[in-house]
Amino acid sequence: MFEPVLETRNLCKSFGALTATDQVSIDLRPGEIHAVIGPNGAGKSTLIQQICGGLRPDNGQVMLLGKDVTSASTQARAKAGLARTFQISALAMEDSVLENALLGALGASGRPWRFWQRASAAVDLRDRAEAALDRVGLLDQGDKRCAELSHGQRRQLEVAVALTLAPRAFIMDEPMAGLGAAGSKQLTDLLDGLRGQAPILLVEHDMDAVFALADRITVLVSGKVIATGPVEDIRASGAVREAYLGEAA
Amino acid sequence: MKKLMLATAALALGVTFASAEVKVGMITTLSGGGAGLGIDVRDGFMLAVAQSGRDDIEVIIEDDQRKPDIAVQLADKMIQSERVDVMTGIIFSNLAMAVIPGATAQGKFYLSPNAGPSALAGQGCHQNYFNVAWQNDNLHEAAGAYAKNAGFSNSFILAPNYPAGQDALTGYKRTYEGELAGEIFTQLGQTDYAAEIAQIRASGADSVFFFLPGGMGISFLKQYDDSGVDIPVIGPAFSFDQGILQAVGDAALGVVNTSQWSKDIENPTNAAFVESFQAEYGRLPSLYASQGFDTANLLISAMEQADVADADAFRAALRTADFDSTRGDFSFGPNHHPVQTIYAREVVKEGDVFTNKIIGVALEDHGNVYTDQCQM
Amino acid sequence: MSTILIIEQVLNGVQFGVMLFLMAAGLTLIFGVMGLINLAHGSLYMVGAFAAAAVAGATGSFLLALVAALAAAAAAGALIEMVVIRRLYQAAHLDQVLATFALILIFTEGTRWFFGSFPLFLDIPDYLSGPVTLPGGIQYPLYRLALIAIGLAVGAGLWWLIERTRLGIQIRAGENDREMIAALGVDISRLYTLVFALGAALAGLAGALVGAIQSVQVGMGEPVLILAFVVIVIGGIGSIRGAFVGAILVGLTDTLGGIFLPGFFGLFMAPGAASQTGSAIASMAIYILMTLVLIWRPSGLFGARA
Amino acid sequence: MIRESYLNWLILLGLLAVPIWALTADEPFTITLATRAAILALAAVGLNIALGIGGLVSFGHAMFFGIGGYVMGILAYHAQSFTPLDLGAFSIAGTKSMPIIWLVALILSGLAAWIVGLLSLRTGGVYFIMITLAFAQMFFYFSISWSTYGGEDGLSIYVRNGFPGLNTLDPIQFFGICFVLLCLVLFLNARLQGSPFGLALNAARQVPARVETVGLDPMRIKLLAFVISGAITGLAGALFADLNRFVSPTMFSWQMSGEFIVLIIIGGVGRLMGPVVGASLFVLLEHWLGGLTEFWHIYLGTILLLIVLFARGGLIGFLTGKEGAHV
Repeated sequence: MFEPVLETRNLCKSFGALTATDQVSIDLRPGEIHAVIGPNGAGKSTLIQQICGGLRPDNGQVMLLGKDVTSASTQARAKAGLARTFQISALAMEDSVLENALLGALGASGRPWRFWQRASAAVDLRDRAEAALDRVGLLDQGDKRCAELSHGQRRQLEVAVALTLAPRAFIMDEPMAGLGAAGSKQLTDLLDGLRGQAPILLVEHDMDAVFALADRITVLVSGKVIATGPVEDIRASGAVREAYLGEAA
Repeated sequence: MKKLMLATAALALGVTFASAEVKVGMITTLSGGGAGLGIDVRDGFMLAVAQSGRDDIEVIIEDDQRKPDIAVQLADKMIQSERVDVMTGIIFSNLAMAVIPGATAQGKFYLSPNAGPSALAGQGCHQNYFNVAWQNDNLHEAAGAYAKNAGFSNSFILAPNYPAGQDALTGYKRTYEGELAGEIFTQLGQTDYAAEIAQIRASGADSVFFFLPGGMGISFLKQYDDSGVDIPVIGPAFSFDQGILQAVGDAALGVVNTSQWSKDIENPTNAAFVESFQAEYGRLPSLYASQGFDTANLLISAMEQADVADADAFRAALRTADFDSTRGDFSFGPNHHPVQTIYAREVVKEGDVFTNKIIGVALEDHGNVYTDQCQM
Repeated sequence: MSTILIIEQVLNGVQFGVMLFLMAAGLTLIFGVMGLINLAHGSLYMVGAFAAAAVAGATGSFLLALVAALAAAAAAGALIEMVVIRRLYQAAHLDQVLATFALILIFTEGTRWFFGSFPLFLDIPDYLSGPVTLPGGIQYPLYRLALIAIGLAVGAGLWWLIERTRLGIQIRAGENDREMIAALGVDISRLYTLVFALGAALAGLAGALVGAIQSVQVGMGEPVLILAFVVIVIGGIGSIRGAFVGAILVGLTDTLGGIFLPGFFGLFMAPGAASQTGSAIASMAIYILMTLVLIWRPSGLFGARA
Repeated sequence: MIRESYLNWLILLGLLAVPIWALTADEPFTITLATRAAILALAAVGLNIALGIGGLVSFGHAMFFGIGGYVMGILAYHAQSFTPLDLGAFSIAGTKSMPIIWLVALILSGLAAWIVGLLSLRTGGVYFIMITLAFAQMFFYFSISWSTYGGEDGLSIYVRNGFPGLNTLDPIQFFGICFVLLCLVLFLNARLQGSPFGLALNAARQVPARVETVGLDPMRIKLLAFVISGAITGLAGALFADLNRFVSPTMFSWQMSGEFIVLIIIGGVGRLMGPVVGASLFVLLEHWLGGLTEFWHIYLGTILLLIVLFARGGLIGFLTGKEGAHV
């Protein structure tokens, strides 16, 4: 039995009368891709926010590498090894592709107070950024402004920035959103190769990608975990079909 | 900027000029809120220059926008580029403080047609600096003296919280000898005085002294009039000059104010000034116009006695103040500030126009208290 | 300090606040609906006051003067909206700031060019002049009571307009979602012109009402503009209710601060120095208030967006 | 269309050429005007670091400008009156030495920026604009009633402060000092913009959420930028006071803050040379239009309007054919 890399314990969060997450306990184990699925409004975004530090849970805990990070800031969690990608690309659109990757490398280096050196000439940053870009296949696009990238390339850059952090766990918020079949396929292959580097908590609507990638699946409906387990079990579960897959089909 | 050279005025009179011998740099406020004062000083000054018929005065006029940094910059320009001999025109004390020390230190003469901050009358006095209007405290001292003579013994006094305001209250208290029912510093630029008026009402004062120049005074008087408080009000002439009175209206009627000039001072110079100013500009002259007029005449009188290139002789000529002032008797004290009579006036209505009428003398041949601190 | 005096000062504070509300309501409405930072709002206040003074001078009627103020300010507002502002909705906030700053310059000097450099006369009508005696023996100027009443009436009218009318629905929709009201078939550019003119008319009304007890002069709008911004920031930008609460708060703070702070410092300082220090702090009071509010609630008392 | 880097050099050379021409043509006042432009540009360069790169629209930078001005005024006042500056526990002598005044101005205005930034950065958007304005207004009203140092009348320094080896009263030498400082700060700004810190700051303006998730604190980054920005504007304030040999509360006024913003927008937000172009043009217009008519503000206003409406991205954006330094 492996110690989970990331674990939530009974996370509760409500906004007024609306309960967004209700006693959510999930874990992420080394080497796996753990997909979280559920209909719109199931609480997936709220869950990610609580894991990454954007929202403070009303109750419950977030454990990262065995440490309680429930009240840690977003930056502290990032430093502790959590890397997240955004559902809507959060990239510095005016900057170049390389600069976006350099930003990640800068965060990883932990030394942002450098005022004199050129960022692109800082060897430590550049190596790390280029390695990440290479990994996602954007190395040759380094000088392009981010705003000029295609949608698919932006999704790849999101992953590249996360990679520069050399994280202990990835949190990916609908990385396939808005991608066509070809783009989905390409990104699926990329993510498939990442699990060896660090486990991925994957929130995703694209069921093809989920079933292609996930080792385990958790189904979230109305803030509650209604099922969790290996892919086959979920696929077979009547409750899930009824609550979710039936509805989606 | 505004090269309103004499040429403009002169061409109208059909006179042609040889080369100018005295170059005057006038920095005054011609745009924005305080523009009315600067325009009056300018018009009074230019009227005197035109009437003298002299062809050897060139006046360069610039607008300081009431900003100290602009005024300093213009002064630099006048001194460095235009190479003026004499400077004049500044209305506001804070601008005067910014410009005058530097100008006199560079050997220029400065004739102040309005501002007379105490620092320049005392320790900061300079042999090349002459004030042709008043030391800032003068009219307030006169108000205090008037209050004392009128038998007031419990005054409520107020002024904005800035140096000229603080000087005003100090000046009033210097000559007034009674009790104070209250002493308030308002905000500079304040427009609503309801709170202060309520305090006045509650204070049991027998008189109110206020120094609130410009729009502040208009607001105060209108609100005071409307409040139903009928304690007599005294103020310096600044809130009762010809430009402002029409905007105050009935609210100012009967208010006593102190001034070294009034259009009904009886002497030939003044009568001619009032008439010609009205003919030239189509409005009654104000206190500021008279000061501008006197400043120009002082300059002209000195030019008749000495060459501006000979600074010592020119200075001596200025010091004699040998000109006919619109105020009647006029001379300079040892610190080059006026020694003059200050009158108490009352606001009256002549036909449709609000104006002032002299009701008595507040201080006779009055100088200022800073002479001892001045070492030239 | 007597109770009567304190009550009188509270009335003064409320009256000041109510006038600020007229300014602030237009400003916050324009920001809420169009997302525009309108620095030229103070100029519309000035336009109202000058129009009122001119018409009162010509006709002698204060009511006509008020109508003229409303009309002139609304017309000026509609004009600048159609000529300048309309081109700037898509632009960055900073461009709007520069453009409306330029409008201040044009309006200020234009007014001086047209009306001259000397203040204009505008007086309280006879039927509203003089003090009245309130219960408890408080003597208070009738005109100021009228100002409070007019301000409250306008506030109520605004509430009715926004909560109860078709136009109000459109305005509220516009605050939330520009695209949506366009999709609903509302003529957006007409709505914007209308809202802008409405805000301008309120500013013009305030200018005329206040002009009667203050001085009608060039540049009178800028100090009020800054105060109005303080008000809407305290209240939360875009919120009419916030503007009202903010205006009253600022009015009371300013008035009561000016009264009590010198007295407070008088407890342990010489009278002259106390008065000076007290009034120095009093002049900073509303800014201190605003800072405290923003530190406590970064988007104002009733602000939705940060 | 011109490449921005060429244009930048051209602008700098232009600003240098004017006073040199004026020197040969014996037009000392033109040198003073150029000095004024250089100092205003310096102040706006300071603001541009916060506003242009960091997206922090400060409507209160006059606060730092004024602090720099009063540092100069107070130190020089005590030096010229030979009275020590009493700070309660200890007292220090005044000074007429520019480098010391600059250092104190940098430190104090930076410190003020740190405190103000700490409190203001909790807010955003229009609230940030207004809270910075509020702080500046506090300084403004305080300085008006602070009678020790002249209150509203301000404080006159009779002789310009000294710089070792130079005659600062000579207009061209004083211009030289200001120009060199401007170039130094521009160079620093250029380095900063390309540095790792600049990268982080630039990103903190565009996507603060991203900056957080890579483990950096956008608040601290913005705060530091605000401090650097305030310190530079403070330095400009000390120079401006020395140019005029005078300080007054107007240096704290909101119109001053507004003017800095206007300078930046005229030139182009976030452009390295935007403030220089803006300040030069502004001083030029002020001088030239003022000579034409008493009502020159109308024309100035109209020109500014035309710039906003037809030269998006400021003059540099217009000349280089690129609308935004960003976007």
